[in-house]
Amino acid sequence: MSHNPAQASINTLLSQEEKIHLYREMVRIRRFEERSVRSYQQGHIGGFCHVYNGQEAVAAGTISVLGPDDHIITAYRDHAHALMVGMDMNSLMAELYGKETGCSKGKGGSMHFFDPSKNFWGGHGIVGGQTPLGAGLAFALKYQGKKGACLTYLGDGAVNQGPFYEALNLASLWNLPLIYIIENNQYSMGTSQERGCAGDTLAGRGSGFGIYNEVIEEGNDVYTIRERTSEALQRAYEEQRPSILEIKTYRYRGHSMSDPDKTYRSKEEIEEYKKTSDPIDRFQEQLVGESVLSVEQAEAINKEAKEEAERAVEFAEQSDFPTKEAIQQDIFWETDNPEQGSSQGTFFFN
Amino acid sequence: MSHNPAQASINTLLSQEEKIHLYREMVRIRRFEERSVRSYQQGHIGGFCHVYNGQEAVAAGTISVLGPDDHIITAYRDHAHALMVGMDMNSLMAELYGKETGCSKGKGGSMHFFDPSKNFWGGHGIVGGQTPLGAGLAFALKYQGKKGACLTYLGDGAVNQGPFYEALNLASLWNLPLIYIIENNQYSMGTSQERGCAGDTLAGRGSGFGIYNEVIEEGNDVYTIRERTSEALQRAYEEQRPSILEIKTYRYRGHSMSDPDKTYRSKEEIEEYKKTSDPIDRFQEQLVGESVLSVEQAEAINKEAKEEAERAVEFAEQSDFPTKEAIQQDIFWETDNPEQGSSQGTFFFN
Amino acid sequence: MPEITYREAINQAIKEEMQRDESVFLMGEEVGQYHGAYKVTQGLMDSFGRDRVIDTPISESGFAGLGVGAAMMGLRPIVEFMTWSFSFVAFDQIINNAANMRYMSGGLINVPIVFRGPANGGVNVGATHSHTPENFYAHIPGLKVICPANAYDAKGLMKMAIRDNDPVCILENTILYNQTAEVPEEEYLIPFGEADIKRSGSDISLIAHGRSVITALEAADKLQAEHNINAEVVDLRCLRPLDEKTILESVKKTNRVVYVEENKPFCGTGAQIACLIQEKAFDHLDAEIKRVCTLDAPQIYSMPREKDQLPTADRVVETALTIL
Amino acid sequence: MPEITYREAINQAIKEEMQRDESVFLMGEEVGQYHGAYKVTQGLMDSFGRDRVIDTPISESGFAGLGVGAAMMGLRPIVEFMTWSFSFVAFDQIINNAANMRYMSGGLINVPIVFRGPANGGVNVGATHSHTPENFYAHIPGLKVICPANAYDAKGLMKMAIRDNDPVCILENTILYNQTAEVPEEEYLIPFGEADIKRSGSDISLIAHGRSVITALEAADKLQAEHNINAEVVDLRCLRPLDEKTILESVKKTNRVVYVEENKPFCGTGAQIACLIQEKAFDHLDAEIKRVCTLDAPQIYSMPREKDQLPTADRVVETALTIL
Ligand SMILES: Cc1ncc(C[n+]2csc(CCOP(=O)(O)OP(=O)(O)O)c2C)c(N)n1
Ligand SMILES: Cc1ncc(C[n+]2csc(CCOP(=O)(O)OP(=O)(O)O)c2C)c(N)n1
Ligand SMILES: [Mg+2]
Ligand SMILES: [Mg+2]
Repeated sequence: MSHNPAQASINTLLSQEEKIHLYREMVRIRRFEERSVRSYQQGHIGGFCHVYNGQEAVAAGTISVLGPDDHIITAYRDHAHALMVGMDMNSLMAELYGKETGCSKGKGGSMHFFDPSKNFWGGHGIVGGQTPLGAGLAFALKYQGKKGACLTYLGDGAVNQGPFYEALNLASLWNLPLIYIIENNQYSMGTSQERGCAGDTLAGRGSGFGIYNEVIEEGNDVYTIRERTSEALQRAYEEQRPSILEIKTYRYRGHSMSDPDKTYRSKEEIEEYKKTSDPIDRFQEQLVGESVLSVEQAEAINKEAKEEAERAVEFAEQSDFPTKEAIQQDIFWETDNPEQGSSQGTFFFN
Repeated sequence: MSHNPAQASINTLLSQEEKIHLYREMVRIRRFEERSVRSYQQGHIGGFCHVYNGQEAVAAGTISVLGPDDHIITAYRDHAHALMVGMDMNSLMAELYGKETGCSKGKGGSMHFFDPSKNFWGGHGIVGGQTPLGAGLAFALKYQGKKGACLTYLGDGAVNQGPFYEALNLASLWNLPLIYIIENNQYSMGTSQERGCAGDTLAGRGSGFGIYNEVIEEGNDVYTIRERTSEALQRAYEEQRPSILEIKTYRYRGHSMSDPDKTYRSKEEIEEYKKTSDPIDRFQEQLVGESVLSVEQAEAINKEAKEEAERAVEFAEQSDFPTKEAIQQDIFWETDNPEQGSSQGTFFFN
Repeated sequence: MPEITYREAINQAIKEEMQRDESVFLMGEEVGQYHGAYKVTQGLMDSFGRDRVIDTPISESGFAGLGVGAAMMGLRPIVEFMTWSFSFVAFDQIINNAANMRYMSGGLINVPIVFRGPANGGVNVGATHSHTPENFYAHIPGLKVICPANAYDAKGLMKMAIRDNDPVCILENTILYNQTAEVPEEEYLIPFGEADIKRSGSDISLIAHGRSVITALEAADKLQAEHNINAEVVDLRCLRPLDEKTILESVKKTNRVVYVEENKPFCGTGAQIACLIQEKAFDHLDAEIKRVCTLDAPQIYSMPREKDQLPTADRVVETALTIL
Repeated sequence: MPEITYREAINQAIKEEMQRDESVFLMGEEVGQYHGAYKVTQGLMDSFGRDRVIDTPISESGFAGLGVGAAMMGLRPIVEFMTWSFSFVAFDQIINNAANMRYMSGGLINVPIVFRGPANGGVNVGATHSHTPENFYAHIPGLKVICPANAYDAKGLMKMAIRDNDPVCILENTILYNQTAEVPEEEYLIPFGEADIKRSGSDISLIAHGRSVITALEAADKLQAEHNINAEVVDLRCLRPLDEKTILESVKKTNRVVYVEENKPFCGTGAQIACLIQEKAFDHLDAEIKRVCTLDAPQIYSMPREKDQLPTADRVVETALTIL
């Protein structure tokens, strides 16, 4: 009750610059998404595009406490995570535009951002499909005797995919340094938690596997998320034990750009959340209250982020689409590196 | 502690004949399996054959309390369940022999016994694959407004298959009259529960889904199993709520006939269990103690069961193998009932 | 005759069959309150209530299997996969439970279930979401596999499927959902295993299934207009059961074949049809059978490149010309 | 050269590669303490310890996916499926994660994983346990698919697979596990995509993969002895990459082809090979290409009938005679 997450050492140890940096990251996510939405509506972006507006505290809070040996993997709502690990807006926007300068050369699209050099293992389109992969990343860390952990994100709908439970059992049995972050934005497409998920909490589904789990109600508070994530990291580093953190959050826009968002919740519900619980507003107020940030600075940061997103759009627009030849590249390592391979024969058919 | 399951009304309401009948069923299971083992060793039975010796109280206890509207489905260790629902030994043995007089016309084999007319929906070879099917049977009962419930059996290894959790969520969410019976015989092939399953109990994996669950330690006591199963049935009938019963039991023989059973447990462990905890011995003692059964009667029952199994072998031996034409029958309802179908064209290719 | 969309045609088929038979119910992600991810099931929950139009969690293996169990007991579930790509997490349930059940029970059980949903590329959703697994499912004895190419076929085949006593997989197409066709107001059914000559011709047979039929028709028009070649377009409609007769008759008439499909090449549907034709009409072929498939790569996201990856009318024309 | 079994050959291959490279580890149900359901991994846990030979729960989707994740980080997992039939519960992980990962990441990631285990009928285990999904996996661009027919090939190809930087599926055969062949003591590797002429001949090409190569060889002997026909037997060994050159050369020599395989017919591997041959060697074919597959039905349990359902040498001979 009287516990104040802002006073947790992981947060008090932040310098003024670091706090502003964190705020800026959240703003950059929001502005990137807004710009993506616009480009989508203008027809420059195709397919499924799932934006993150409203959930910024989750990616920002969890990823900001990671060290160089930690890894992350997430689902298709992956723009924020990509930005948080430090990927360039240009390469992300270009990916949305399907350009060869995109982070995945225009082959993956919105749902499939990757940057292994930043320990970011994607962006995955099949609901729940990434949950065993995350266990594998954690396994590799352990196998190689490294200290890190792996954060594996999934949604409140994804908890109903069977492979998640197989992964939970493996993680617990083999003591993997793995943290499942359930981003509970309360809806799985048009299905509320109540209509889709039996049981009290989603985190609680780990209990039967002996996995530490907790619900973070204050999912719009970046300080709280940082504190609880760093505790889970300690559990991973020191005890080699997995955790599940269910973080309560909310998404402002439809499930994807093609969701008319008319059947399953009210406009009022959305507006209410925005007004009372917006994570960026909240952090801004905290920082202003701490005298770390002024309102003017905040505005400037917002403006810069908008401009950055705008430049990313220009970059994307000016980039080329992949060539026709590229359609059959990046499939086999061996056909991409013929001089190092030994196979003969036909790899591709028609 | 002082609770005596033999005194539960579901058990006291049994007539002397019914108790003897129940004992006879357990003995018939044991004798059938022993005879199957012999035929397998003689090379008359092929493929995988998983016998039930040691687990008799589970099938006997759970199935003996079912009413006419209840249904069951199980995995590949299905001989006992088939006998308990009243299938003819002849048709089972003939199935093991791959004969056209077998319950599945020699097409299914040991793992795939069926008798829908007795509400027995099989025998399923893919571990855990039957768990959503069982939910479907329960769903159908509910959809049709029937009173019954569905017992769905799985092993202690099967609890690690993802589809089970998907089914648990659906069962809880939709209030299905479904009872999962985890036959915890302590090993999944060569893997002990400890090496394969994280968490305290297997039943407890239902907690996260809000499903009532309990462990029945006295899994060799048919009275206990009957009492607890009938409680779960009430929960299904009256509250339309699913349950999980984890029943502790033990198998005497290798996982299947092809398991040399040398690497994962000791001969002593097996002998100890047989000596101290055999479910048939235990029930026999109880009935002798109750003066319901004499040792001579018990011997006679055993002898009869042996003879019955012997006759089943004769029946199987004298039966014919399916014809070559039968290979392409029983695939599509429509090709089996051409006069009632409307499709044209080729159904089978070469 | 009223013109309705492919989407409406399927909606009508489901609605009519649900009215006809209480044992029919619909189940899948977002099929009810949300009206379907692609609005195919619009209004059905309002008409039939939550007991018969059932929103599921994201548990394809769970609800596909639940559907099979319900079908074993005589219900007639229509299971929607939001896309067939997601059927891969339920693959075992479809194959080992839906398809094998009748056989393993020696014919004691039948499984009257319909699995349906779209399976196509062309909408920039990348490799994980663009699978066209009709070849996988048609490979499995025990499954019937249907790929309607227009609204008329979609309605008649869907109604047939719901009444069918065997498991039926219907692979639709999100790009076709908005296409319209004339569809009679009176009830009609289309029997399985009857291919449809969508364009009669004499010089070459363009055989196809699903949306590629449209591509083939476009190519046929170009062949006519630009090369004075009269192509016949055969729409298989069903892969299993398969209308070999119509295929072979067409080949015997034209002596030349291009198979057009969205399947990828290796062991794709076109390979099977080519194999069949060369076996059963060897002496009638004046040239090798060619295929125009999706280029052999995971589906690319990039918008213009995905168009190139998919079969195009131009590619069909070019290919046809190589054997004319 | 010592004669060793196919089982020992695989065991040696894994052992040698694990000795060579610490990043190689083995994972699967009962692979360790139990020594493998078919004893293929006998002794490996003793040699390499529990950290590198890992017994898993029955969670194919979980551990296949875990393996892919570990491979993304540069480890080289060998994932055993107790049988490939059980890979269907992990289908999505193999296709969307192992096979698509490189593409979706624009080439940033590669997935050096081996999935292996037996895939065959003939042991009376019924429909659920007798799948031969090589056609499914070879359909997927991004996967390499290998079906060794004898101990020599099994060892050389397995070692190659473990060193390969792409996901490789190796489909073994429980009936072959006890077959012996001469295998050199010195290290050797067999490159992928090289078919092997297991018997040279001039009258007809019997092309096959997996255990059907043995059936084809038997048939060739019968054709020679009883009909004075000199058949060539081509063992593909790899389905992807595929040795088209050897196939086409054989066809150009013999002008007649029977494909022999355990796959079921519709969109099976033989359909693909037949399609390819008719396309690329049309003028060299003197007769239609025929296939001898497993009879198109779910696998039957009954012992004598399963023998009939599988391809037999007699069926190959009969079929060959129809086109000679
Ligand atoms: C196996 C599978 N089934 C269905 C889908 C379609 N789908 C994509 S996202 C989604 C909802 C997921 O909701 P949630 O897990 O809560 O994540 P959120 O979108 O809220 O971030 C669905 C049904 C899919 N991609 N994969
Ligand atoms: C999906 C799948 N994986 C593996 C197998 C092989 N297999 C058959 S039974 C079995 C062990 C199951 O143990 P358990 O669930 O405890 O049941 P029990 O045999 O003890 O009755 C295994 C690994 C299978 N049939 N299906
Ligand atoms: Mg959500
Ligand atoms: Mg067990």
